[in-house]
Amino acid sequence: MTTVADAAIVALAVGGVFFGLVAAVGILRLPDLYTRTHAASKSDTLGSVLTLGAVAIALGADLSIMKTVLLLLFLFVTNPTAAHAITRAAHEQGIDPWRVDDEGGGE
Amino acid sequence: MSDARRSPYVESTIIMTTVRVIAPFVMTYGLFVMFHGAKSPGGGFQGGAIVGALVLMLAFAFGADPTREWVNQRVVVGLLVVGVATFVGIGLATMALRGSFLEYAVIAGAKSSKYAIELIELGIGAIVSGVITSLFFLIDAGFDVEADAADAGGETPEETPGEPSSGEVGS
Amino acid sequence: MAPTPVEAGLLVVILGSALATAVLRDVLGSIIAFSAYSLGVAMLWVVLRAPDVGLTEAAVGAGVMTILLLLTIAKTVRPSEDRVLASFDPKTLVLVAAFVLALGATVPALPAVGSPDAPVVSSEVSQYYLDHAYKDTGVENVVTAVLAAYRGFDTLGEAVVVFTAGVAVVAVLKREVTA
Amino acid sequence: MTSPWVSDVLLAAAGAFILYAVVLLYRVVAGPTMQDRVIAVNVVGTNTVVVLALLSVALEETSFLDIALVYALLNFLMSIAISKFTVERGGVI
Repeated sequence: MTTVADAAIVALAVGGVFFGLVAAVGILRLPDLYTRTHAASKSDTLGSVLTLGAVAIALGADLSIMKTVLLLLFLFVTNPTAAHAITRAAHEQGIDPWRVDDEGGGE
Repeated sequence: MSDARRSPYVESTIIMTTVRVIAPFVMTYGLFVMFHGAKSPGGGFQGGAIVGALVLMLAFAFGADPTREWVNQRVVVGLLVVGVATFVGIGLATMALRGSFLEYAVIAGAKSSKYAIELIELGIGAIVSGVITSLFFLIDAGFDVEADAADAGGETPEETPGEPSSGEVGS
Repeated sequence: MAPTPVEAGLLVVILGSALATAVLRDVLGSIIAFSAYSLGVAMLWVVLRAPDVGLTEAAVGAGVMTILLLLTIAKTVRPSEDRVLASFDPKTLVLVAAFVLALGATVPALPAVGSPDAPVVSSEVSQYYLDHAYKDTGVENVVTAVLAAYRGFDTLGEAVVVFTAGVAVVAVLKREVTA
Repeated sequence: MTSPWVSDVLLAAAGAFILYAVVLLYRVVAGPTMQDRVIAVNVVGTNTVVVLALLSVALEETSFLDIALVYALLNFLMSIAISKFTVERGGVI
Protein backbone atom coordinates (compact mmCIF):
# COMPACT_ATOMS: atom_id res chain seq x y z
CA MET A 1 0.00 0.00 0.00
CA THR A 2 1.45 3.30 -1.03
CA THR A 3 1.14 6.20 1.32
CA VAL A 4 2.01 9.83 0.82
CA ALA A 5 5.19 9.34 2.84
CA ASP A 6 6.28 6.47 0.59
CA ALA A 7 5.73 8.57 -2.50
CA ALA A 8 7.68 11.46 -1.00
CA ILE A 9 10.57 9.18 -0.01
CA VAL A 10 10.80 7.62 -3.43
CA ALA A 11 10.53 10.97 -5.19
CA LEU A 12 13.26 12.53 -3.03
CA ALA A 13 15.52 9.48 -3.35
CA VAL A 14 15.13 9.41 -7.13
CA GLY A 15 15.84 13.12 -7.28
CA GLY A 16 18.93 12.66 -5.11
CA VAL A 17 20.21 9.79 -7.24
CA PHE A 18 19.63 11.85 -10.37
CA PHE A 19 21.62 14.81 -9.08
CA GLY A 20 24.32 12.46 -7.87
CA LEU A 21 24.50 11.15 -11.43
CA VAL A 22 24.76 14.71 -12.73
CA ALA A 23 27.63 15.36 -10.34
CA ALA A 24 29.46 12.17 -11.28
CA VAL A 25 29.06 12.77 -15.01
CA GLY A 26 30.08 16.39 -14.56
CA ILE A 27 33.24 15.50 -12.69
CA LEU A 28 34.17 12.90 -15.25
CA ARG A 29 33.34 14.79 -18.43
CA LEU A 30 33.72 18.55 -17.86
CA PRO A 31 36.86 20.02 -19.37
CA ASP A 32 38.74 21.58 -16.48
CA LEU A 33 39.02 22.00 -12.75
CA TYR A 34 36.81 25.04 -12.31
CA THR A 35 33.91 23.61 -14.29
CA ARG A 36 34.23 20.33 -12.43
CA THR A 37 33.93 22.20 -9.16
CA HIS A 38 30.48 23.33 -10.24
CA ALA A 39 29.40 19.72 -10.49
CA ALA A 40 31.00 18.91 -7.15
CA SER A 41 29.63 21.80 -5.15
CA LYS A 42 26.19 22.36 -6.61
CA SER A 43 24.80 19.12 -8.01
CA ASP A 44 26.31 16.90 -5.40
CA THR A 45 25.18 19.07 -2.50
CA LEU A 46 21.66 19.20 -3.90
CA GLY A 47 21.64 15.46 -4.52
CA SER A 48 22.84 14.61 -1.04
CA VAL A 49 20.41 17.04 0.56
CA LEU A 50 17.48 15.53 -1.37
CA THR A 51 18.54 12.01 -0.40
CA LEU A 52 18.96 12.97 3.23
CA GLY A 53 15.48 14.47 3.08
CA ALA A 54 14.24 11.05 1.98
CA VAL A 55 16.11 9.48 4.90
CA ALA A 56 14.59 11.98 7.32
CA ILE A 57 11.07 11.16 6.16
CA ALA A 58 11.77 7.43 6.28
CA LEU A 59 13.01 7.66 9.85
CA GLY A 60 9.80 9.32 10.93
CA ALA A 61 9.33 11.07 14.24
CA ASP A 62 12.38 9.99 16.19
CA LEU A 63 15.44 11.41 17.84
CA SER A 64 17.50 10.27 14.88
CA ILE A 65 15.57 12.61 12.58
CA MET A 66 17.42 15.40 14.39
CA LYS A 67 20.72 13.79 13.51
CA THR A 68 19.64 13.66 9.88
CA VAL A 69 18.69 17.33 9.89
CA LEU A 70 22.06 18.17 11.46
CA LEU A 71 23.78 16.07 8.80
CA LEU A 72 21.90 17.98 6.13
CA LEU A 73 22.87 21.34 7.60
CA PHE A 74 26.53 20.36 7.97
CA LEU A 75 26.71 19.10 4.39
CA PHE A 76 25.10 22.30 3.25
CA VAL A 77 27.77 24.34 5.01
CA THR A 78 30.92 22.27 4.57
CA ASN A 79 30.59 21.09 0.99
CA PRO A 80 30.66 24.52 -0.68
CA THR A 81 33.45 25.56 1.69
CA ALA A 82 35.56 22.63 0.53
CA ALA A 83 34.88 23.53 -3.10
CA HIS A 84 35.84 27.12 -2.37
CA ALA A 85 39.08 26.07 -0.72
CA ILE A 86 40.06 23.81 -3.59
CA THR A 87 39.23 26.32 -6.29
CA ARG A 88 40.95 29.17 -4.52
CA ALA A 89 44.04 27.03 -4.08
CA ALA A 90 44.01 26.22 -7.79
CA HIS A 91 43.64 29.91 -8.61
CA GLU A 92 46.50 30.86 -6.31
CA GLN A 93 48.59 28.17 -7.91
CA GLY A 94 48.07 29.83 -11.28
CA ILE A 95 45.93 27.25 -13.05
CA ASP A 96 44.11 29.07 -15.84
CA PRO A 97 40.44 28.46 -16.55
CA TRP A 98 39.50 26.54 -19.67
CA ARG A 99 38.22 28.57 -22.62
CA VAL A 100 36.23 27.57 -25.68
CA ASP A 101 38.98 28.50 -28.10
CA ASP A 102 41.51 26.59 -26.02
CA GLU A 103 42.09 23.48 -28.12
CA GLY A 104 44.41 21.54 -25.86
CA GLY A 105 42.80 22.61 -22.60
CA GLY A 106 40.01 20.08 -22.60
CA GLU A 107 40.11 16.37 -22.62
CA MET B 1 54.71 28.85 -6.58
CA SER B 2 51.96 31.44 -6.57
CA ASP B 3 52.33 34.56 -8.64
CA ALA B 4 54.34 37.36 -7.15
CA ARG B 5 51.53 39.87 -7.56
CA ARG B 6 49.21 37.82 -5.37
CA SER B 7 49.52 37.67 -1.66
CA PRO B 8 50.21 34.21 -0.28
CA TYR B 9 47.23 32.05 0.51
CA VAL B 10 46.55 33.04 4.08
CA GLU B 11 43.38 32.60 6.04
CA SER B 12 40.33 32.75 3.86
CA THR B 13 37.32 34.45 5.39
CA ILE B 14 34.98 31.78 4.13
CA ILE B 15 36.98 28.96 5.67
CA MET B 16 37.37 30.82 8.95
CA THR B 17 33.65 31.49 9.16
CA THR B 18 32.74 27.91 8.37
CA VAL B 19 35.18 26.57 10.94
CA ARG B 20 33.84 29.03 13.46
CA VAL B 21 30.35 27.67 12.83
CA ILE B 22 31.34 24.00 12.77
CA ALA B 23 33.88 23.89 15.61
CA PRO B 24 31.40 24.03 18.54
CA PHE B 25 29.45 21.18 16.99
CA VAL B 26 32.59 19.10 16.55
CA MET B 27 33.60 19.69 20.16
CA THR B 28 30.13 18.82 21.41
CA TYR B 29 30.00 15.78 19.23
CA GLY B 30 33.40 14.56 20.33
CA LEU B 31 32.36 14.85 23.96
CA PHE B 32 29.05 13.17 23.11
CA VAL B 33 30.88 10.22 21.57
CA MET B 34 33.09 9.94 24.65
CA PHE B 35 30.25 10.18 27.16
CA HIS B 36 27.77 8.17 25.16
CA GLY B 37 30.12 5.30 24.36
CA ALA B 38 28.22 3.19 26.87
CA LYS B 39 25.04 3.38 24.84
CA SER B 40 25.89 3.98 21.19
CA PRO B 41 28.94 3.19 19.08
CA GLY B 42 32.01 5.07 20.05
CA GLY B 43 33.97 5.59 23.17
CA GLY B 44 37.08 7.26 24.39
CA PHE B 45 39.30 6.56 21.43
CA GLN B 46 36.87 7.78 18.81
CA GLY B 47 35.81 10.84 20.78
CA GLY B 48 39.41 11.72 21.47
CA ALA B 49 40.23 11.46 17.78
CA ILE B 50 37.33 13.79 16.98
CA VAL B 51 38.45 16.35 19.55
CA GLY B 52 41.99 16.08 18.22
CA ALA B 53 40.69 16.67 14.69
CA LEU B 54 38.97 19.79 15.99
CA VAL B 55 42.31 21.26 17.04
CA LEU B 56 43.72 20.37 13.62
CA MET B 57 40.77 22.07 11.98
CA LEU B 58 41.32 25.24 13.99
CA ALA B 59 44.99 25.15 13.12
CA PHE B 60 44.21 24.94 9.42
CA ALA B 61 41.69 27.75 9.51
CA PHE B 62 43.51 30.23 11.73
CA GLY B 63 47.13 29.15 11.30
CA ALA B 64 49.15 26.84 13.48
CA ASP B 65 50.93 29.45 15.55
CA PRO B 66 47.87 31.30 16.89
CA THR B 67 46.37 27.91 17.68
CA ARG B 68 49.54 26.88 19.43
CA GLU B 69 49.33 29.98 21.59
CA TRP B 70 45.67 29.26 22.27
CA VAL B 71 46.12 25.58 23.13
CA ASN B 72 48.75 25.59 25.80
CA GLN B 73 51.32 22.86 25.30
CA ARG B 74 51.53 22.27 29.05
CA VAL B 75 47.79 21.73 29.16
CA VAL B 76 48.05 19.16 26.39
CA VAL B 77 50.78 17.22 28.17
CA GLY B 78 48.74 17.60 31.34
CA LEU B 79 45.79 15.98 29.56
CA LEU B 80 47.90 12.92 28.84
CA VAL B 81 48.88 12.57 32.47
CA VAL B 82 45.35 13.20 33.75
CA GLY B 83 43.99 10.54 31.38
CA VAL B 84 46.33 7.83 32.58
CA ALA B 85 45.93 8.96 36.17
CA THR B 86 42.14 8.65 35.89
CA PHE B 87 42.39 5.13 34.58
CA VAL B 88 44.93 3.92 37.13
CA GLY B 89 43.21 5.88 39.89
CA ILE B 90 39.90 4.12 39.35
CA GLY B 91 41.70 0.79 39.32
CA LEU B 92 43.47 1.57 42.58
CA ALA B 93 40.28 2.96 44.12
CA THR B 94 38.50 -0.33 43.54
CA MET B 95 41.43 -2.07 45.17
CA ALA B 96 41.20 0.29 48.13
CA LEU B 97 37.54 -0.70 48.45
CA ARG B 98 38.65 -4.35 48.87
CA GLY B 99 37.85 -5.36 45.31
CA SER B 100 40.13 -6.48 42.51
CA PHE B 101 41.87 -4.07 40.19
CA LEU B 102 39.18 -2.37 38.04
CA GLU B 103 36.35 -4.30 39.68
CA TYR B 104 33.79 -1.55 39.31
CA ALA B 105 31.00 -3.29 41.18
CA VAL B 106 32.57 -2.58 44.57
CA ILE B 107 31.98 1.15 44.16
CA ALA B 108 28.82 1.99 46.08
CA GLY B 109 25.79 3.43 44.34
CA ALA B 110 23.37 2.45 41.64
CA LYS B 111 24.90 2.12 38.15
CA SER B 112 28.30 2.75 39.69
CA SER B 113 30.11 0.55 37.21
CA LYS B 114 28.52 2.42 34.30
CA TYR B 115 29.73 5.76 35.63
CA ALA B 116 33.17 4.36 36.30
CA ILE B 117 33.34 3.06 32.75
CA GLU B 118 32.30 6.44 31.40
CA LEU B 119 34.98 8.13 33.48
CA ILE B 120 37.53 5.74 32.04
CA GLU B 121 36.34 6.51 28.53
CA LEU B 122 36.88 10.20 29.28
CA GLY B 123 40.40 9.39 30.42
CA ILE B 124 41.14 7.49 27.22
CA GLY B 125 39.69 10.39 25.26
CA ALA B 126 42.00 12.81 27.05
CA ILE B 127 45.01 10.65 26.24
CA VAL B 128 44.14 10.24 22.56
CA SER B 129 43.26 13.88 21.93
CA GLY B 130 46.39 14.98 23.77
CA VAL B 131 48.59 12.67 21.72
CA ILE B 132 47.04 13.80 18.43
CA THR B 133 47.32 17.47 19.32
CA SER B 134 50.89 17.28 20.50
CA LEU B 135 51.91 15.13 17.52
CA PHE B 136 50.42 17.72 15.19
CA PHE B 137 52.14 20.66 16.84
CA LEU B 138 55.44 18.86 17.14
CA ILE B 139 55.54 17.66 13.54
CA ASP B 140 54.42 21.07 12.39
CA ALA B 141 57.09 22.92 14.34
CA GLY B 142 59.61 20.13 14.05
CA PHE B 143 62.43 19.15 11.84
CA ASP B 144 63.04 22.08 9.55
CA VAL B 145 65.24 20.86 6.72
CA GLU B 146 67.53 23.89 6.76
CA ALA B 147 67.71 23.90 10.52
CA ASP B 148 68.64 20.24 10.62
CA ALA B 149 71.27 20.75 7.96
CA ALA B 150 72.63 23.69 9.93
CA ASP B 151 72.69 21.59 13.07
CA ALA B 152 74.54 18.82 11.33
CA GLY B 153 76.99 21.08 9.52
CA GLY B 154 77.73 23.25 12.48
CA GLU B 155 76.98 26.43 10.56
CA THR B 156 75.20 29.19 12.34
CA PRO B 157 71.72 29.58 10.90
CA GLU B 158 70.47 33.08 10.27
CA GLU B 159 67.47 32.61 12.49
CA THR B 160 67.35 30.55 15.60
CA PRO B 161 65.68 27.33 14.46
CA GLY B 162 63.88 26.73 17.71
CA GLU B 163 62.00 30.01 17.50
CA PRO B 164 58.67 29.59 15.68
CA SER B 165 57.70 32.78 13.94
CA SER B 166 54.70 33.33 16.13
CA GLY B 167 54.15 36.97 15.37
CA GLU B 168 53.72 36.78 11.61
CA VAL B 169 50.70 34.61 11.01
CA GLY B 170 48.51 36.06 13.68
CA SER B 171 47.71 39.30 11.90
CA MET C 1 27.87 -16.63 -0.53
CA ALA C 2 27.61 -14.17 -3.37
CA PRO C 3 28.06 -10.53 -2.37
CA THR C 4 25.11 -8.21 -2.66
CA PRO C 5 25.43 -5.35 -5.20
CA VAL C 6 26.23 -2.91 -2.40
CA GLU C 7 29.01 -5.11 -1.07
CA ALA C 8 30.38 -5.73 -4.55
CA GLY C 9 30.45 -1.99 -5.28
CA LEU C 10 32.20 -1.31 -2.00
CA LEU C 11 34.81 -3.96 -2.74
CA VAL C 12 35.51 -2.32 -6.09
CA VAL C 13 35.88 1.08 -4.39
CA ILE C 14 38.23 -0.29 -1.76
CA LEU C 15 40.37 -2.32 -4.13
CA GLY C 16 40.47 0.48 -6.70
CA SER C 17 41.51 3.15 -4.24
CA ALA C 18 44.05 0.83 -2.61
CA LEU C 19 45.53 0.14 -6.03
CA ALA C 20 45.54 3.87 -6.80
CA THR C 21 47.35 4.52 -3.53
CA ALA C 22 49.97 2.00 -4.50
CA VAL C 23 50.54 3.00 -8.10
CA LEU C 24 50.28 6.79 -8.03
CA ARG C 25 53.76 8.21 -8.36
CA ASP C 26 53.18 11.48 -6.55
CA VAL C 27 53.03 11.03 -2.79
CA LEU C 28 50.34 13.69 -2.46
CA GLY C 29 48.18 11.81 -4.95
CA SER C 30 48.73 8.66 -2.92
CA ILE C 31 47.52 10.42 0.20
CA ILE C 32 44.40 11.62 -1.58
CA ALA C 33 43.67 8.12 -2.88
CA PHE C 34 44.28 6.77 0.61
CA SER C 35 41.57 8.99 2.01
CA ALA C 36 39.19 7.57 -0.61
CA TYR C 37 40.23 4.13 0.64
CA SER C 38 39.38 5.13 4.19
CA LEU C 39 35.90 6.23 3.06
CA GLY C 40 35.29 2.88 1.38
CA VAL C 41 36.49 0.91 4.39
CA ALA C 42 34.21 2.87 6.72
CA MET C 43 31.24 2.04 4.49
CA LEU C 44 32.24 -1.62 4.50
CA TRP C 45 32.36 -1.72 8.29
CA VAL C 46 28.88 -0.30 8.38
CA VAL C 47 27.61 -2.89 5.89
CA LEU C 48 29.17 -5.58 8.08
CA ARG C 49 27.38 -4.02 11.06
CA ALA C 50 30.45 -3.05 13.03
CA PRO C 51 29.62 0.59 13.82
CA ASP C 52 32.28 0.94 16.50
CA VAL C 53 35.05 0.11 14.06
CA GLY C 54 33.40 2.28 11.43
CA LEU C 55 33.35 5.23 13.80
CA THR C 56 37.05 4.74 14.53
CA GLU C 57 37.81 4.63 10.83
CA ALA C 58 35.75 7.78 10.28
CA ALA C 59 37.33 9.74 13.11
CA VAL C 60 40.90 8.71 12.38
CA GLY C 61 40.78 8.29 8.61
CA ALA C 62 38.88 11.46 7.76
CA GLY C 63 40.57 13.93 10.03
CA VAL C 64 43.76 12.87 11.63
CA MET C 65 45.47 10.42 9.29
CA THR C 66 45.44 12.57 6.17
CA ILE C 67 46.74 15.61 7.98
CA LEU C 68 49.56 13.84 9.77
CA LEU C 69 50.65 12.27 6.47
CA LEU C 70 50.43 15.70 4.79
CA LEU C 71 52.53 17.29 7.50
CA THR C 72 55.07 14.54 7.12
CA ILE C 73 55.51 15.06 3.39
CA ALA C 74 55.51 18.82 3.97
CA LYS C 75 58.54 18.45 6.19
CA THR C 76 60.37 15.96 4.02
CA VAL C 77 61.51 15.87 0.42
CA ARG C 78 59.22 14.61 -2.31
CA PRO C 79 60.59 13.06 -5.50
CA SER C 80 59.86 15.26 -8.47
CA GLU C 81 57.01 13.80 -10.46
CA ASP C 82 57.41 13.25 -14.17
CA ARG C 83 55.06 10.30 -14.63
CA VAL C 84 51.58 9.77 -13.25
CA LEU C 85 52.01 6.13 -12.33
CA ALA C 86 54.91 4.55 -10.55
CA SER C 87 57.14 2.06 -12.31
CA PHE C 88 57.16 -1.47 -11.03
CA ASP C 89 60.06 -3.44 -9.81
CA PRO C 90 59.53 -7.08 -10.92
CA LYS C 91 61.04 -8.39 -7.70
CA THR C 92 58.58 -6.33 -5.66
CA LEU C 93 55.72 -7.58 -7.81
CA VAL C 94 56.71 -11.20 -7.18
CA LEU C 95 56.96 -10.55 -3.46
CA VAL C 96 53.58 -8.82 -3.34
CA ALA C 97 51.98 -11.57 -5.42
CA ALA C 98 53.34 -14.23 -3.07
CA PHE C 99 52.03 -12.30 -0.07
CA VAL C 100 48.61 -11.88 -1.64
CA LEU C 101 48.48 -15.59 -2.48
CA ALA C 102 49.43 -16.55 1.06
CA LEU C 103 46.78 -14.28 2.50
CA GLY C 104 44.22 -15.33 -0.09
CA ALA C 105 44.76 -18.98 0.78
CA THR C 106 43.44 -18.33 4.25
CA VAL C 107 40.21 -16.75 3.02
CA PRO C 108 38.36 -20.02 2.24
CA ALA C 109 39.16 -21.21 5.76
CA LEU C 110 37.21 -18.31 7.24
CA PRO C 111 33.51 -18.79 7.97
CA ALA C 112 31.09 -16.87 5.80
CA VAL C 113 29.90 -13.47 7.02
CA GLY C 114 26.90 -13.98 9.25
CA SER C 115 27.21 -17.76 9.14
CA PRO C 116 25.31 -19.35 12.05
CA ASP C 117 28.03 -21.89 12.81
CA ALA C 118 30.91 -19.42 12.83
CA PRO C 119 33.09 -19.82 15.93
CA VAL C 120 32.27 -16.33 17.10
CA VAL C 121 28.58 -17.18 17.19
CA SER C 122 28.76 -20.70 18.55
CA SER C 123 31.46 -19.98 21.11
CA GLU C 124 30.11 -19.74 24.60
CA VAL C 125 32.40 -16.84 25.50
CA SER C 126 30.74 -14.34 23.16
CA GLN C 127 27.34 -15.67 24.15
CA TYR C 128 28.26 -15.07 27.78
CA TYR C 129 29.17 -11.46 27.00
CA LEU C 130 25.93 -10.90 25.11
CA ASP C 131 23.88 -12.39 27.94
CA HIS C 132 25.60 -10.89 30.95
CA ALA C 133 27.15 -7.60 29.80
CA TYR C 134 24.25 -5.37 30.71
CA LYS C 135 23.57 -7.07 34.04
CA ASP C 136 27.23 -7.03 35.04
CA THR C 137 28.22 -3.53 34.00
CA GLY C 138 25.06 -1.53 33.28
CA VAL C 139 26.43 -0.63 29.85
CA GLU C 140 24.23 -1.10 26.78
CA ASN C 141 27.02 -1.24 24.23
CA VAL C 142 28.61 -4.68 24.52
CA VAL C 143 31.78 -3.54 22.80
CA THR C 144 32.33 -0.86 25.44
CA ALA C 145 31.51 -3.36 28.18
CA VAL C 146 34.09 -5.83 26.90
CA LEU C 147 36.72 -3.17 26.33
CA ALA C 148 36.36 -1.29 29.58
CA ALA C 149 35.18 -3.97 32.00
CA TYR C 150 35.89 -7.55 30.95
CA ARG C 151 39.28 -6.76 29.52
CA GLY C 152 39.81 -3.51 31.32
CA PHE C 153 43.38 -4.33 32.25
CA ASP C 154 44.24 -4.86 28.59
CA THR C 155 42.67 -1.51 27.73
CA LEU C 156 44.73 0.10 30.47
CA GLY C 157 47.78 -1.40 28.78
CA GLU C 158 46.76 0.07 25.44
CA ALA C 159 46.14 3.47 26.97
CA VAL C 160 49.56 3.38 28.60
CA VAL C 161 51.13 2.40 25.28
CA VAL C 162 49.54 5.42 23.59
CA PHE C 163 50.60 7.61 26.51
CA THR C 164 54.16 6.33 26.42
CA ALA C 165 54.44 6.80 22.68
CA GLY C 166 53.10 10.33 22.98
CA VAL C 167 55.44 11.26 25.79
CA ALA C 168 58.38 9.74 23.93
CA VAL C 169 57.61 11.77 20.80
CA VAL C 170 57.19 14.91 22.88
CA ALA C 171 60.49 14.29 24.59
CA VAL C 172 62.35 13.61 21.34
CA LEU C 173 60.96 16.56 19.42
CA LYS C 174 60.70 18.92 22.37
CA ARG C 175 63.92 20.76 21.64
CA GLU C 176 62.45 21.99 18.35
CA VAL C 177 59.48 23.76 19.90
CA THR C 178 60.87 25.27 23.07
CA ALA C 179 60.38 28.91 22.32
CA MET D 1 4.25 3.84 8.68
CA THR D 2 6.29 3.31 5.56
CA SER D 3 5.86 0.28 3.35
CA PRO D 4 8.46 -2.51 3.52
CA TRP D 5 9.59 -2.03 -0.07
CA VAL D 6 10.76 1.49 0.73
CA SER D 7 13.91 0.17 2.38
CA ASP D 8 14.68 -1.69 -0.84
CA VAL D 9 14.39 1.57 -2.73
CA LEU D 10 16.75 3.25 -0.29
CA LEU D 11 19.19 0.33 -0.55
CA ALA D 12 19.12 0.69 -4.33
CA ALA D 13 19.83 4.41 -3.94
CA ALA D 14 22.81 3.53 -1.73
CA GLY D 15 24.01 1.16 -4.45
CA ALA D 16 23.73 3.95 -7.01
CA PHE D 17 25.82 6.31 -4.86
CA ILE D 18 28.45 3.59 -4.41
CA LEU D 19 28.50 3.17 -8.18
CA TYR D 20 29.18 6.89 -8.51
CA ALA D 21 32.05 6.48 -6.06
CA VAL D 22 33.46 3.73 -8.28
CA VAL D 23 33.39 5.86 -11.42
CA LEU D 24 34.79 8.87 -9.54
CA LEU D 25 37.89 6.82 -8.77
CA TYR D 26 38.82 7.38 -12.41
CA ARG D 27 39.18 11.09 -11.66
CA VAL D 28 41.21 10.30 -8.55
CA VAL D 29 43.68 8.30 -10.59
CA ALA D 30 43.70 10.37 -13.76
CA GLY D 31 43.98 13.83 -12.24
CA PRO D 32 45.41 15.74 -14.10
CA THR D 33 45.96 18.26 -11.30
CA MET D 34 45.96 17.56 -7.57
CA GLN D 35 42.87 19.71 -7.15
CA ASP D 36 40.94 17.44 -9.50
CA ARG D 37 41.77 14.52 -7.28
CA VAL D 38 40.72 16.40 -4.17
CA ILE D 39 37.39 17.34 -5.75
CA ALA D 40 36.74 13.72 -6.68
CA VAL D 41 37.57 12.50 -3.17
CA ASN D 42 35.43 15.25 -1.68
CA VAL D 43 32.46 14.09 -3.73
CA VAL D 44 33.19 10.49 -2.73
CA GLY D 45 33.12 11.69 0.88
CA THR D 46 29.75 13.36 0.42
CA ASN D 47 28.46 10.20 -1.24
CA THR D 48 29.76 8.25 1.76
CA VAL D 49 27.72 10.40 4.12
CA VAL D 50 24.62 9.80 2.00
CA VAL D 51 25.30 6.06 1.73
CA LEU D 52 25.75 5.74 5.48
CA ALA D 53 22.48 7.57 6.12
CA LEU D 54 20.67 5.41 3.56
CA LEU D 55 22.13 2.23 5.02
CA SER D 56 21.11 3.25 8.52
CA VAL D 57 17.50 3.34 7.34
CA ALA D 58 17.69 0.28 5.13
CA LEU D 59 19.41 -1.86 7.77
CA GLU D 60 17.36 -0.28 10.57
CA GLU D 61 20.35 0.67 12.69
CA THR D 62 20.03 4.33 13.51
CA SER D 63 23.39 4.33 15.29
CA PHE D 64 25.03 4.37 11.87
CA LEU D 65 23.98 8.01 11.62
CA ASP D 66 26.74 8.82 14.11
CA ILE D 67 29.38 7.72 11.63
CA ALA D 68 27.77 9.78 8.88
CA LEU D 69 27.80 12.77 11.22
CA VAL D 70 31.53 12.36 11.85
CA TYR D 71 32.19 12.31 8.12
CA ALA D 72 29.97 15.31 7.49
CA LEU D 73 31.90 17.26 10.12
CA LEU D 74 35.41 16.16 9.24
CA ASN D 75 35.41 15.50 5.51
CA PHE D 76 35.99 19.06 4.46
CA LEU D 77 38.99 19.24 6.76
CA MET D 78 40.88 17.06 4.29
CA SER D 79 39.93 19.28 1.36
CA ILE D 80 41.05 22.41 3.18
CA ALA D 81 44.27 20.77 4.29
CA ILE D 82 45.27 19.54 0.86
CA SER D 83 44.26 22.73 -0.90
CA LYS D 84 46.30 24.83 1.49
CA PHE D 85 49.15 22.37 1.19
CA THR D 86 49.25 22.49 -2.61
CA VAL D 87 49.67 26.25 -2.59
CA GLU D 88 52.44 26.74 -0.10
CA ARG D 89 53.99 23.30 0.33
CA GLY D 90 53.20 23.11 4.02
CA GLY D 91 54.27 26.64 4.80
CA VAL D 92 50.76 27.71 5.68
CA ILE D 93 50.01 25.43 8.52
